[in-house]
Amino acid sequence: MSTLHIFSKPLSHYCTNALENLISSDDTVLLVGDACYNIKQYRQFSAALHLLKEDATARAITLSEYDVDIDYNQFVELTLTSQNTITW
Amino acid sequence: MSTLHIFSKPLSHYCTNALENLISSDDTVLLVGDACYNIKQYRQFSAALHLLKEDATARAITLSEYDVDIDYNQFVELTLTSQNTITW
Amino acid sequence: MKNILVISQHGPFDDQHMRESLDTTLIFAAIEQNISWLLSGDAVLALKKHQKPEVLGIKNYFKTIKTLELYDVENIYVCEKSLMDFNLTKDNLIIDVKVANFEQQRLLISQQHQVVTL
Amino acid sequence: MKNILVISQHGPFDDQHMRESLDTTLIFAAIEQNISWLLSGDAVLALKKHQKPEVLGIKNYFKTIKTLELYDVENIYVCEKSLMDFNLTKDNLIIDVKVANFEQQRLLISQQHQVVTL
Amino acid sequence: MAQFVLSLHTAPTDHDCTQRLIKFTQACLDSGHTISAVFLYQAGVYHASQHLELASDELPVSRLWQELNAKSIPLLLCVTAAEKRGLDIENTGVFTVAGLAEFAMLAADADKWVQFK
Amino acid sequence: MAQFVLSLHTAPTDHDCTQRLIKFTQACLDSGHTISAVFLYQAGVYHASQHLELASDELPVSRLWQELNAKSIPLLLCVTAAEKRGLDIENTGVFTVAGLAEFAMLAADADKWVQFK
Repeated sequence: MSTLHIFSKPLSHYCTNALENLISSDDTVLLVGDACYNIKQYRQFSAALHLLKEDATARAITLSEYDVDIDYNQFVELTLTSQNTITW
Repeated sequence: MSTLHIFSKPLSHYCTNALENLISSDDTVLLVGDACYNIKQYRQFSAALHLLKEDATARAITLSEYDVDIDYNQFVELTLTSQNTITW
Repeated sequence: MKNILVISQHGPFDDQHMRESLDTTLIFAAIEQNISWLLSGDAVLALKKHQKPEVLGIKNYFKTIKTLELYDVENIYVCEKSLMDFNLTKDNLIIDVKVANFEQQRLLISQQHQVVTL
Repeated sequence: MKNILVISQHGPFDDQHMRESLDTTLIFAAIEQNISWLLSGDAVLALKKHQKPEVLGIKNYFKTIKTLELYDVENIYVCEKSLMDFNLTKDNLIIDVKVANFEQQRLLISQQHQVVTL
Repeated sequence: MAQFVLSLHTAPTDHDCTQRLIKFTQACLDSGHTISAVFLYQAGVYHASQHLELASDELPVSRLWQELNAKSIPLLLCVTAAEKRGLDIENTGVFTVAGLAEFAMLAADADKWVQFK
Repeated sequence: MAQFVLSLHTAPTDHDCTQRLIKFTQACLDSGHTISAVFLYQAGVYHASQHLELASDELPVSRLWQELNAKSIPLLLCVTAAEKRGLDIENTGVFTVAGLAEFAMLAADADKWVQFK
């Protein structure tokens, strides 16, 4: 099983520039909150980004065909199908 | 007169990567607090960095011959000889 | 009358940073100072069109940004590079702003009596 | 017994982040979980030798870091790249740590039941 | 069905994060899972203040916590984090003062620990 | 001699920043300058809490404020910032509750405004 990486802030918020190196190729990346604004920059973290649907909608974010938008029930489900969860 | 730019956090803390572009060549850069740790990185902001002496000492920072260490009275003086002060 | 500049760099929903930037800008306008507001980094996202915080149950303070004009706050500057970073142009913003390159931002700063970052 | 990892990325005096990281690490050791602590980014500076927060009138919590050994907290990892960014080596640190490259850090994360960032 | 612990690390001024924790909690319950604690840590402890005064068009933070409490979810806050932040630990409303060790035991026993920040 | 206003933007858990503002204030007075206000804004308002409980080997935050107050420096806090953060504005000790406009006027009149964060 893999890790679910949750990002809630724009990339500029994090006190390290090494985060992408801590994400394994089979991990899942979920953008919530203001992290949704940085969808373009977060693509380097994962080919298939997950976004919390209402957080992206509130911020008028346009998803690409590769992105997956999920609701809260699916968010809960993602934490259960992952080995562990990291909120950065 | 010029601007006094005060940095109190490591560079990674700031929500923009454009800060160095807001510093004019005759401005003064003062490092206080945890910003002192990033003395090497802040050198790109100014050839003559100022550091608050006791903040640098507490963090075991070694100054180069080009750096200027100041006490609190000199800190007050710097704000007065500058046109304005920005705490980033 | 003093020249006072508010600089904002935080994202739209990052704690209360942008709302307190807006409050401070409006207050200095109310007491008739020559106020300017510079939005840089993630802060430019607060001006993006079509956002709907009501979806989240959060107050839509973006509407208050639109009232700046009513209070005669005309000096609203946006960092050109930051707009580019988010693929935004002036047409994508909810208010009319002055797009400033770095040289213009340095000039703006040099003209101020007080500068506050929020 | 669970594998639990605390990840710290904030600077030594940045609010209480590092102190609360240390508290959490010690508590999980006290309740006999298999605790690990990973310091990355600015957090590695908390392990730097010869620091004297007493000069500032601030409590020297670095001393508490040295007590980790007494509580049998042996899995302390430091990001190799972060050390290099600050020109530090293992010899410059107040405690003995495991220096981990990115692959080792990913492996560490994959072995945990719970991961907490503080 | 799984057992969760959730921790909140941001102050009540972060309405976005607060709302996210509340909605996640609701979704957990809707899916039949158990939440053994919502734990306030770091700046999150300020949520237990009894002096929050928000305008009527703001996120009704205090009411949202009361609703979670009505669903019998244990709402805890870290006493050490609270004391050094100036929170009045004698008046914490629907929140119960707890030690970090108490929460750590719940976290170690839980299937999943999700942080909100 | 110059007239200063100082503003503090970080919570009382940031001992480093608190100490820096206190020492700067002292140096201002030593050099014969005037401080028309120290203003608590953003998370800085939590400094006015009467419930800070710090161990004896920590920075004595409350005592440092009392010492500044004894030197007749006006210590103000922003009421709006305080209300949305859950500070009890009826019990603010040596700090006086003020509006943002009141501080803005002091800042506009001052020769220098220095922020601490």
